Amino acid sequence: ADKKVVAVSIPAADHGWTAGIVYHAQAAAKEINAAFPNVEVIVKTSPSASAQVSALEDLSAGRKLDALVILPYTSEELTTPVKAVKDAGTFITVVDRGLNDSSIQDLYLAGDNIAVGRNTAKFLIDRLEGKGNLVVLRGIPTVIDDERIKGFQDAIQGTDLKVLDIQYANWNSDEAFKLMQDYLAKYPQIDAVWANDDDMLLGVLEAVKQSGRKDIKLALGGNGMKDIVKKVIDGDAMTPVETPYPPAMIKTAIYMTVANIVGQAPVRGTVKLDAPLITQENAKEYYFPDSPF
Amino acid sequence: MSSVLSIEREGERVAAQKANPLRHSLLRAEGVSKQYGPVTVLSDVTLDILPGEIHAIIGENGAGKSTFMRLLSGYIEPTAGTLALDGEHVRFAKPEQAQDAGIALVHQEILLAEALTVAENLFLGRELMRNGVVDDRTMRRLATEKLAELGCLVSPNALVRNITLADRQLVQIARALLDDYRIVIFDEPTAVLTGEEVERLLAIILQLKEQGAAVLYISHRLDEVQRLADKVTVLRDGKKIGTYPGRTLGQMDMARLMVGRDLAALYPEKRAKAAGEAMLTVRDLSVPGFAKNVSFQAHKSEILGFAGMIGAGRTELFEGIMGLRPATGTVELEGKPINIRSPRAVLDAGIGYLTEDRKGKGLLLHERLAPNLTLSALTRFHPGIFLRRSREQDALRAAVEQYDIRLKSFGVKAGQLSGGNQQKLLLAKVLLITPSVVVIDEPTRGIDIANKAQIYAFIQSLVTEGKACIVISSEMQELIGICDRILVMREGRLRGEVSGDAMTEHNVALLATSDAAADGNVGGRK
Amino acid sequence: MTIMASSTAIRPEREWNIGWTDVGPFVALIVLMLIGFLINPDFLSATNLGNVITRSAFIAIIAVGATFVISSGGLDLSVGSMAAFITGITILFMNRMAPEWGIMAIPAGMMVAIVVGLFCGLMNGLIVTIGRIEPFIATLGTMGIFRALITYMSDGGSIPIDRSLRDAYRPVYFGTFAGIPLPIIISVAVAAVASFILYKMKYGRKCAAVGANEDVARYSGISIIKTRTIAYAIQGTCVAVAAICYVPRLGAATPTTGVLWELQVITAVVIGGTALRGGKGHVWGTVAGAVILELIANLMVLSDFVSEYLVAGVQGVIIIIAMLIQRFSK
Amino acid sequence: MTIMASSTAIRPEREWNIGWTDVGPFVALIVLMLIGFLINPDFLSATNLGNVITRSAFIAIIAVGATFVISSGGLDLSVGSMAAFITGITILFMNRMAPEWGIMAIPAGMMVAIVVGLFCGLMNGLIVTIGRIEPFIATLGTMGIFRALITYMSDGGSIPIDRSLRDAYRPVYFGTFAGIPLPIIISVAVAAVASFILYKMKYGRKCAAVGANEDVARYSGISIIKTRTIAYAIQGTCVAVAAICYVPRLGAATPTTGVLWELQVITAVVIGGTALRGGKGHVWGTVAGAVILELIANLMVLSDFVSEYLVAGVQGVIIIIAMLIQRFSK
Ligand SMILES: Nc1ncnc2c1ncn2[C@@H]1O[C@H](COP(=O)(O)OP(=O)(O)OP(=O)(O)O)[C@@H](O)[C@H]1O
Ligand SMILES: Nc1ncnc2c1ncn2[C@@H]1O[C@H](COP(=O)(O)OP(=O)(O)OP(=O)(O)O)[C@@H](O)[C@H]1O
Ligand SMILES: O[C@@H]1[C@@H](O)[C@H](O)OC[C@H]1O
Ligand SMILES: [Mg+2]
Ligand SMILES: [Mg+2]
Repeated sequence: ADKKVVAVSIPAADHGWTAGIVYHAQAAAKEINAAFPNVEVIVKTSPSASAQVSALEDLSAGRKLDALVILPYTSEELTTPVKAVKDAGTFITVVDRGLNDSSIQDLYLAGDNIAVGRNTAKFLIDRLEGKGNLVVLRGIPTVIDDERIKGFQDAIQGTDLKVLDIQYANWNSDEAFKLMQDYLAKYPQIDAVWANDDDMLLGVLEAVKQSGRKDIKLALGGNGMKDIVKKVIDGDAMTPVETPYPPAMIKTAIYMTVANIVGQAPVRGTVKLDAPLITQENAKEYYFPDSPF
Repeated sequence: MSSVLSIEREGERVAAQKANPLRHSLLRAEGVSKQYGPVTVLSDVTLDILPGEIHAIIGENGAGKSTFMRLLSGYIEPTAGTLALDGEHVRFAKPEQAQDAGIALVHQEILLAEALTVAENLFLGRELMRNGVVDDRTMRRLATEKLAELGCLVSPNALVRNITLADRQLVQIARALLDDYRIVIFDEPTAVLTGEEVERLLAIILQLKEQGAAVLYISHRLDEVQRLADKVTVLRDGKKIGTYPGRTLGQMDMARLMVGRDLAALYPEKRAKAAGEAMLTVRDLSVPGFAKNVSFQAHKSEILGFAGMIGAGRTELFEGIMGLRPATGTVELEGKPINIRSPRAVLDAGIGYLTEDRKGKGLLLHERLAPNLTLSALTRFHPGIFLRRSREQDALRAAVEQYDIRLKSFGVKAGQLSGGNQQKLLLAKVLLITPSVVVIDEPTRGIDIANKAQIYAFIQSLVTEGKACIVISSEMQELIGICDRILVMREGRLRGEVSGDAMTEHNVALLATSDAAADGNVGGRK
Repeated sequence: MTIMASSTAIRPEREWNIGWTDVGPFVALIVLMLIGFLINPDFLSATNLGNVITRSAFIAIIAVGATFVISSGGLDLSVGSMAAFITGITILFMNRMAPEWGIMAIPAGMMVAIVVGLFCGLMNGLIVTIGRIEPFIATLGTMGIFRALITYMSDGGSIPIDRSLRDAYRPVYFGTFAGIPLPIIISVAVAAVASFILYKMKYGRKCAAVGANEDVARYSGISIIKTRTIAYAIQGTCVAVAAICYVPRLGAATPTTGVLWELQVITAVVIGGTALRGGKGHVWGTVAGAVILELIANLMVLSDFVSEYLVAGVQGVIIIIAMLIQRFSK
Repeated sequence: MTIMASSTAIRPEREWNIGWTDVGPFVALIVLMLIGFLINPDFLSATNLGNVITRSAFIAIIAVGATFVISSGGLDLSVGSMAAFITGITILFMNRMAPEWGIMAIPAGMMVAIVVGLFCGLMNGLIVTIGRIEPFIATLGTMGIFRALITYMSDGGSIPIDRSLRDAYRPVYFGTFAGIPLPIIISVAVAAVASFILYKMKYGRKCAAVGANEDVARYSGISIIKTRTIAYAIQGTCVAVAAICYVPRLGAATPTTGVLWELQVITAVVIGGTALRGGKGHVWGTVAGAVILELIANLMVLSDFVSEYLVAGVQGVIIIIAMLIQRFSK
């Protein structure tokens, strides 16, 4: 019988989190291809939005796709091309960064970026008792980044927490290191730092450590990187909490999609992964030492 | 014609004598040929080079002289034939191998790295070391000394980019004199030199001969050949015509052998001067750093000479007029002022300038001939916005005919033409804009005698057509031979004017060098 | 005036001197296609080839402009972010006008794109020529500026095109004419015009002369400043044309639009046979170069041999091998 | 037949030709510092300047290598990804050896880094010289290859250095000697050695000659292939040195390590006064160029004028203005 083809289109490993995506997608493909002889999962990475559009064309030009699992590089640019695939009768699963037109997707699985920002902010308000000086590092200009920042800013509205500065560090630890050094030079009193991604947090921590400054009480990140979760488990004073945003969500999405195709288990709708605070109590549940992320 | 033949016969006699040489040959070329694709540039040339002898190679532009020299010194390999050094068969795959064998070549083209200093260029590839470190101090000192011997006073620290053509040539010559080579080849060493520098070089060459070295000497200045050469070999169309004892040949004999027939007089007869009205009027022209307050007029149907020593600022003066350098002052053509800020406007107004640096500023060496020909006349030549290729080809054919440009194929690139033919192409290029004033900077640099006569006759015909022609030259005889009037510059200023019977080398030299005669006219009229 | 008869017959110039530099890129193209077919027969399917060539259109169009800049001795690193900036402005303009002008906002927006592109190119050109700044640095600077502007305009997010315009605009990328996708037609047209300018018009001569030897050009009365500035203006216009085709494909401008296009563009030009240090430009070679780059990427997607992590490496290897083949088959 | 006497006066020429190209970058540096001080007095604090100069060390060290490559007429786009690759290999090696060799794994790993760097540079050099591929394309290719290798080695994630080595290695970045941060000392040492090679050794002459005029170099018996290959090997070694200093800074190699460094490196070299088309290299200018770049970024953060969105744009503007000042104050 004909094999069912499931294509997985994701961004290339351009930073830690997307590397996690690639890792989990490939793992899922391997497992499923071994377990289901009549299913073929193909994983393709793309280094840019336009490359991803091209990849979609290439994947669907050669063969009929039964399902597409896609983590769109950017929302706007991928909407129309994904719709074209959909129109050819393909089951569409969208992961993380959404499309502009939600009617295209059959299944949507994502983290809650607003919550990532909001929950972190709430923790800070709590710990700092509603007042203090903050500096923020943001990622690559994208919707995701926007949402996290928005969730954060909305939450601190009305408190005496003051964001001294907010700049891009492109989800890159090196740039974050430099930026944090400069923040430290610029502001004599910083109570807490928030980097909206753990890659950046690594750079921040290094800079804080080097400066030997004692005013920084908290340095928080987000994304559930294993090294950071480990810190939470170990009861690190500067980074006592974390928010999850597990790249393993791609694996979940692939499995659900395959289940729909071969298992005749209809799965449609939206799955929103919570972004609860990871604290020392529950951190073990979020700790996967063998994952690359 | 008969005289040519008799001389040719004498050449055979010399060759016969040499078949049984007393002195053994240092380097022998045996039946060498060079082909580029289907084009034969040199065919079956056999030549013996003896130590302690100055051997001149003469021939028309494109005869294959430079090709032959490059072949002897390892820059190219022959397609047929062999070389023997001290009787032993040798093959030079690289210039270094020839150098190691004691053969140095001073190229016709200037081959220096402009971004490096004089001293760095001089010692390039054979730097002196001291304690494992390049010994710049000693190299600078030696460079200064070696150049001073040649009468060149540039600083060893000057960037080659900033020194004059003549100085560059001297630097290049100095390179070949740094070591004791057994064979030193000079390909047109004096083309850009004047006066004392030439004398000094000739003295040095005689000294090399005294020391037992063999010298190969190429020049279109037949007087130099006559003074120096023990033997003269004539090439024509890539073939050897013969080898002759130097002192038996007069200059006209050499010219005949090169060309293969009798030549008319070198300089055209001077016309009775029909002094036309002023064509070009230059007032108070200054080029910062080079020329100060120069004013002069050139008239219709006049050949106006510009004399001066190297560095007098003539080239820069005219580059200023042409809009190629920042300059102040006014320039009028037939009473109409010209915008000298834009080279295009000056060309369009009708002033053409033929640069002295044809390889660096005149021609695109990697481009074919037709695009080179029409480059400064694009608008005139291709009215509208499109190129007219067939017109261009026709023009090329016409130019090749009119200026007697020697080439083997219309498909060659400009850089593949011999030096003299490049100059003719450049001349054709400048005249394509149909200028009413033509400025020619060093019109016959590196040009053989027959071509010289052609160029002079050509300049003559330009003024007969009613143009004004300005000739900048470092060869005083040439100026005296063709000009109606000569202006002399020194240190950036006009120092005087000579014309009529007063146009003597003595008078010009006086104005060019001495303060005594400064700011006066020597026997000329104003 | 000639006093000598010219003796031997001179070989005529062949009308068409086709050297390896002209054919090389096309040979490489064909070899790649063969390899592609061996790897996956679907490769040569009309749909796939159509897709690949269509999508190489952006880079091809921009690279045609770059052929002018590079041939005249310049370089432009800003093309990618300029494309993003133009796309952004164009969409903003169209969206603004859509309520009043309806569909007519599209052609009007296209005009705006062209004008903005021309202007951006002009800016680059003037900084390089009048400002006499090394092109690499000057356009690295404007690259940052355009990128910042698009980030600012989009507030870090994205500028999507109005839904009401989407369908009317779609055919510019997705439409076909006589069965051929429009972007292909547009890029062939751009290349045709460019090769006309470069080989049949005076300006082309000037461009090559300026790139080959500035002094000779100056002494021939060619204005270096004008010639090179025009080359940058042409580049800007080409970027605008590419941006116009690009809008319907992705439907939005974002701060990451066009990132790293400059490298692809320069690579296409060089693969196409134009020397990076200036001189003669090879327009059709450039187009072939752009297609080659897309083909390599397409091959990567269609083949299943290569680990996703190694794709960039295999692309690098293929590019180097392709250039080696070009060199040594001379 | 010329009879003129030459009487040219000796043009006095200063023994040392210090031109604007030599001083320019340093003047720009000082002007920037003054501006910085006006904007924010903290700018001149020892900590801040120390941080900035230390940070510029990587780019400076790599750019010193690039000075060789560019001066010899080449270009190397692969330095950033080569740095990532070397960092990855070095960490893997150290981690592997740490259990057996303990702390000694660190110097051994450093040796490995140097050897790998030398080898990578050699590869680049040979592809460019023996393969006769335009350097831009060749190193774009190897850039992809190195990037793919590090991505593959790290499984797309990161390769962290073993905890047991971390503290012993840390001082290489964070340590000081006589109060001066080690990376600064290392980069000054690298620049000193480089300027010795470039200005005091035969090889330096060859390098400049090859970059200034290949024909002249060849006719002077200088091997273009050897000279340029060595330049790339030096570049590789410098990248290795930079990688060695880099490891302790963040303790890991990732697929994004060194992304876009190549642009910064080339910019530093050009700002420093070395022409992109080859010729004389300016080692100390390059170092100043690297510091200038880092200073500009630092200024952006320390000042409060610029919207986060526009930072890249303002940097571009500053670079262009700095170059304009250099040009027109000549
Ligand atoms: N690489 C080449 N390809 C084709 N033809 C060439 C090449 N090099 C030289 N020629 C041709 O060979 C002929 C001889 O040139 P060569 O430079 O040896 O002449 P020459 O005697 O030195 O002339 P001149 O006195 O003008 O310097 C010329 O017709 C020239 O065009
Ligand atoms: N780029 C430069 N920088 C500094 N000095 C220069 C430069 N070029 C030329 N000079 C000097 O300017 C003076 C004028 O030189 P120029 O070449 O104009 O003389 P000329 O009369 O044309 O002589 P020639 O017979 O060589 O053509 C000389 O002293 C020369 O050394
Ligand atoms: O790529 C993004 C990642 O870096 C961020 O941290 O989480 C969401 C992802 O889309
Ligand atoms: Mg010659
Ligand atoms: Mg002169």
